[in-house]
Amino acid sequence: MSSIIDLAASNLISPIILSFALGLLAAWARSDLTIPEAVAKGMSIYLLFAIGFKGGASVAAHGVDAKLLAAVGVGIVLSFGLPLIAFALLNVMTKLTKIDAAAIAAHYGSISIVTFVAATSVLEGRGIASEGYLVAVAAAMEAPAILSALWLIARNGTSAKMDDGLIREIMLNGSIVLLVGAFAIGMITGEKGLAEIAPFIVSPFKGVLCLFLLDMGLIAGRGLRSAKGVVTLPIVAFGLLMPLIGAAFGLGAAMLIGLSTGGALLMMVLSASASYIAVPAAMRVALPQANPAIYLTLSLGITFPFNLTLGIPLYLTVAQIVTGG
Amino acid sequence: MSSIIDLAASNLISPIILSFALGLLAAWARSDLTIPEAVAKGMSIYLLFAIGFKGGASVAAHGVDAKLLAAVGVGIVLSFGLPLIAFALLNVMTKLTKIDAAAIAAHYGSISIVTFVAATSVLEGRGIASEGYLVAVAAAMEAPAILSALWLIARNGTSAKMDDGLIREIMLNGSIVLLVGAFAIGMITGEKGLAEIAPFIVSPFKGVLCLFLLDMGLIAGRGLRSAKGVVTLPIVAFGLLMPLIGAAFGLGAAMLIGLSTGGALLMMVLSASASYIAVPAAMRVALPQANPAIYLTLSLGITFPFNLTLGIPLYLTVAQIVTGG
Amino acid sequence: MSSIIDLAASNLISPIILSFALGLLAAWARSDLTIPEAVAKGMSIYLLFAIGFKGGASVAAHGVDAKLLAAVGVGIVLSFGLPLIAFALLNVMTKLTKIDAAAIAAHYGSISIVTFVAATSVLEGRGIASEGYLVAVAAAMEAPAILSALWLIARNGTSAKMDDGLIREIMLNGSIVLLVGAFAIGMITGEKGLAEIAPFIVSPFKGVLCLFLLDMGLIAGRGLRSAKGVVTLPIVAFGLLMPLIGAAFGLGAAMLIGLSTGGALLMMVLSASASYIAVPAAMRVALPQANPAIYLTLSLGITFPFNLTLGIPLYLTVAQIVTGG
Amino acid sequence: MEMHPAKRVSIVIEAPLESRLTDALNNAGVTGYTVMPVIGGSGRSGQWTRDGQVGRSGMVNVVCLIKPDRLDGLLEAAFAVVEPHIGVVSVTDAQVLRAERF
Amino acid sequence: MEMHPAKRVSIVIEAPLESRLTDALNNAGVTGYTVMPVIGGSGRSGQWTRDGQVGRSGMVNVVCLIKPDRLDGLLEAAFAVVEPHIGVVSVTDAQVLRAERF
Amino acid sequence: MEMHPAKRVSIVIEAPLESRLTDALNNAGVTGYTVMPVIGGSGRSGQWTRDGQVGRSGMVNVVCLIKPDRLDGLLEAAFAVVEPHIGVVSVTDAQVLRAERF
Ligand SMILES: Nc1ncnc2c1ncn2[C@@H]1O[C@H](COP(=O)(O)O)[C@@H](O)[C@H]1O
Ligand SMILES: Nc1ncnc2c1ncn2[C@@H]1O[C@H](COP(=O)(O)O)[C@@H](O)[C@H]1O
Ligand SMILES: Nc1ncnc2c1ncn2[C@@H]1O[C@H](COP(=O)(O)O)[C@@H](O)[C@H]1O
Ligand code: NA
Ligand code: NA
Ligand code: NA
Repeated sequence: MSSIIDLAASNLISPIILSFALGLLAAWARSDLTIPEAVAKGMSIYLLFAIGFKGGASVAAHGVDAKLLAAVGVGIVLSFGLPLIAFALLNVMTKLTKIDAAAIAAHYGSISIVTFVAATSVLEGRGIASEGYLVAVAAAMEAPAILSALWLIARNGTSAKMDDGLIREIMLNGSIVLLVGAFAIGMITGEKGLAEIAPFIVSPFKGVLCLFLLDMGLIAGRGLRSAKGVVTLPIVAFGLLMPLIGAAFGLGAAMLIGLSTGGALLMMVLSASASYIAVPAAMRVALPQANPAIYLTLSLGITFPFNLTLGIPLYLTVAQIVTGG
Repeated sequence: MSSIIDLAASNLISPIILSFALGLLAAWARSDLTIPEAVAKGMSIYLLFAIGFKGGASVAAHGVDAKLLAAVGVGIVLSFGLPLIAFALLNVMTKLTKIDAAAIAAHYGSISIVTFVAATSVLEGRGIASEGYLVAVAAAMEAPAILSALWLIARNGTSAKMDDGLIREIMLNGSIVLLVGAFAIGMITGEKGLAEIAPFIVSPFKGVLCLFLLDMGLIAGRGLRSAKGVVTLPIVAFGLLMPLIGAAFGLGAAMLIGLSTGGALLMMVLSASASYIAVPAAMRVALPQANPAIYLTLSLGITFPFNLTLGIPLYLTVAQIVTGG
Repeated sequence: MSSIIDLAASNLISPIILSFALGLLAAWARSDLTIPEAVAKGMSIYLLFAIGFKGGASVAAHGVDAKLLAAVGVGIVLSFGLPLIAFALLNVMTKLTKIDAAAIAAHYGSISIVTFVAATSVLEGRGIASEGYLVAVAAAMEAPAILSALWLIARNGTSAKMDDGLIREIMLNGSIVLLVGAFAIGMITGEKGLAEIAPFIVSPFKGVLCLFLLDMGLIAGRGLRSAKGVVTLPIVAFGLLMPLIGAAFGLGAAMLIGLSTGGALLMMVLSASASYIAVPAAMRVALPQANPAIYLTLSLGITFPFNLTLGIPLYLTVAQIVTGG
Repeated sequence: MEMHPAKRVSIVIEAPLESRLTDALNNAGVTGYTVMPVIGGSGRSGQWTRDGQVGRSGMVNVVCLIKPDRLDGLLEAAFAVVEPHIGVVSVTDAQVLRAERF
Repeated sequence: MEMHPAKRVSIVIEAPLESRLTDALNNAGVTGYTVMPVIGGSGRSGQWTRDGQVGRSGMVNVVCLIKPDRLDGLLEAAFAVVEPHIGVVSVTDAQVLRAERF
Repeated sequence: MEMHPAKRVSIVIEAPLESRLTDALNNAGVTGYTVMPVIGGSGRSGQWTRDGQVGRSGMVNVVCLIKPDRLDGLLEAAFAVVEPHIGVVSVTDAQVLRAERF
């Protein structure tokens, strides 16, 4: 127990977490600090490219593991399955409409790449290895949850606005394409390619992550402030409970395919985290009646900070105990 | 004397100064070279975060000096006091209205963080140490000058548009929040935190500063070109004299609290430099009748280049003589 | 022959080329991946500044070569001359109007700085030296081609919209000013200046180039898709033949002034590549009747990828044989 | 100069729907449109601003100049896209040069 | 489709005053507005452009669609903010869909 | 509040021509204009979008409020610049506050 607290404490005083806290604080104090939209998008492109490339280069270095396919398959199953659990939970715990519940559920089956990145840098800081191909699993888990949520809606009698355009948009979403593409480039060019561009994608990575999390803190903080009336206590409780349930399933999946300690942590984080980029955009098209203030606040204002601060240390401790790492 | 000239010459042929000169030249030749607004804002966020963090980490490394509070206090007094001197001087030297004079005075009590950064990198280049907490002094000096100027206006019978919103905006201005926040993060995470993100905030710092100064040169140059009619010779004289007066007060303050040679230079630079971000925006709200062409041209087109090229070497020589450093 | 194939293959699996391919693919699959305009412009400013500065510093290190002036002179002649050849070729090979032909011709006399940069990094990867002043030649070759094309139009009886404003805009184009300015700064501050900002302009350079080429791939891919009807087979053939002709002339020029193997490659690349920034903008002003879909698709969608993938290895092999390097 | 009457239709809509809207406009026989950025706003669904966006998609303003007799067709096509979503449609009388283009 | 008459008010104002203006509009009972970016302009106070801004705050364009009978209230509220500042206010007749929103 | 009739002229034109257009407007005695960004569009010369631009120059929207009796002069000046280029000119009736400015 004390090791969790130690871990959480040392996690909390990292520049990354403190940058997020600074953003929250600045938003709460209504400072006019903002990061231009183009710069925020530029940083997220950088992070996706770097994390994808490094994952691919690591796969190239360690050989294509037989587990890669298993992990991707399990990830897809989780992404389809977790929304069903989230939906059931929301119906029990809250008074939200079916449509709002389904929209939220989609977010929890999908993933937050920044939470994944933060977990990776905790692992690096502790010198714990992990499977490079989990980046591919992350990409594979982005989209299925959306289809799952739309199916829930259809089953409940309301029709969502599904069309071919939407499916293509979801599957070829910019962030999926960039992550998978950079992963492929990393795999093809391997360690040699990585060495060429490491001064760009490795050395300054953590610093960029700080500024990006500052921006996320600003947005989460502003969202929380303006969503006060909308997000009730039971909804908040869901936002703290669901990541734990997701992490448990992620851990089970990791054991099933025999991932390392680091890999188990990342699988837990993928399952525990909620999307705040791809899914919200898809929901605005497919489920326009769902209230974006609820799902964005939950995913970005509750679950994201929870995972970032307490979740990751907790999951790591559990993963270490269970995998004996 | 020859040492000042040497210093000035070696200062003038640094990439930083030459980048500024390139911007001035390009603007003067009416080239269409521009840096997108979002990129310029992104660079200024980077510079503030980096300078704040490094200051905080340096304080963490050297222990919280008893002089920290004294320096902040003296900085606040200077920021309140220098506008009174500037205002008196402008009334004697120029024919500007009270409102224009007060608006200009506010700029000279506040500070230019880029001038501060340029002075820091001159110190680094010469291996001269300075107190890390001067970053906090810089933040503390941004706002008081604005209140001082508004008081001058009220005393002169014109009423400025002061409201609670404005005071909050001034104090929680994005650049103050970022500078203070990054300073706090640097203090909390210390040398360890700095080591983690040094490849982002330390190594490429000077290069980013070059591009930022290129942009400042472009803006200063375009401003000078379009302000030809407005800025008379006595106004220009003020823009060259006032930094010298400010620097003298800064030196006095530094001696009073016993700063090192490097610290004395930075205190002189803070006092000598004029704001071109926080104060202009506040003036547009509080003193809309004041002419922005005058105060922006003075601060960005006259005083900033003067400090950057001749001021810093001059102040450093004086600081070395007086502190015996 | 097999060495060309080896070289081409090893060139093709570099992160730079694969990033371009990823962009093409994403555009072809109609992914919504985009790089914000401000970020793309920011990266191009970075690349121009870095390449200019490094060229200047290299000239400072090796002394100002007597050949510098000769090379610049020859570059200007090539930039004036190549459009005449391109124009004649287009009239023979295609059914384009004189105006479209002249507009395309202007692009081929001018240069693509990213192709130049890519060639530089191939040279670096192989440890082959080149003359730093070729950056100045690149800058000198940007504009003359435009005048050449306008002369062609005037001779053919149509009047182009030429005015003093346009000539100044062309000569003081942002990218020329930045390239020449950074070159000058590099020359003045030399190796010492380079050392100061190398962590910004040298180490991360290749990584930035990857993201920039990703963007170029996206734009080229989208252009190709929407230009299907406009760009006929003979036009495509021109887009593949003209770079070979240009490269031949470039090689001749390099031999004439006695450039090194690396220098010869760069001279070939400058002659073989086609502009896609300065010239298109000038054409919209001077030859508004010319169809931008044709010249942009040719330059960005045909010639640029050809040079990037097959051209550079081919030219390098030829340069090595001819110069005995 | 000779001017021709036209209608200027302005549609403020969420960015993820932009391509659906412009497809609908094209299908309704519109010959052109201009897309302009929006940096913030307020309405029944609350206040928002574009700065530092992650996860919020923002809005765009699609402006379309058309011959008056085509207005109804355009509005019906646009409304089918906009109706279930947040967003605002307004129409202004205008005059255009070069009528042959519309 | 059924359209309802409305007024389209466009206010070009310095960016630091945006929140003061929108607060005033909200207090005047406006139900919504859209903020659009401005990249440059020219007027009695000279010419300016937004590129590479440091220290110059730029302007924004706040656009508001309202029921015609609310125009006077809105203009008075807006004018109180705009009056001492540089900026331009213009009003156009418009038609809107979904009148219940305004 | 007292309003004064005015014309609102909106000119969508390629960015490289912006300064030529605003020079022409100034020469035609215009007292001010506002430049607004355009992020994409479609017309006879095809569809385009501003994102990730390299080599494509994009368009801008120059908006000008003027006294009605100056409309013809302005349109002639603008048309001379716009005519050989792609772009669209539209005019709307408007009302302005502070007429002394126009
Ligand atoms: N009365 C209005 N005038 C101008 N824009 C509006 C108005 N109402 C709504 N909008 C815009 O439409 C968006 C969505 O409005 P709503 O659907 O009411 O939430 C807002 O964020 C504004 O950008
Ligand atoms: N006649 C006009 N038409 C359109 N915009 C104008 C006009 N006059 C002024 N503006 C805009 O309002 C800003 C301030 O104008 P002014 O208060 O006259 O300096 C200018 O920078 C323009 O963006
Ligand atoms: N009917 C229209 N309504 C609004 N904007 C238009 C229209 N037609 C053209 N445009 C704009 O003007 C640009 C050039 O049009 P064009 O000259 O027809 O290619 C387009 O890209 C649009 O931004
Ligand atoms: Na998840
Ligand atoms: Na000062
Ligand atoms: Na060429």
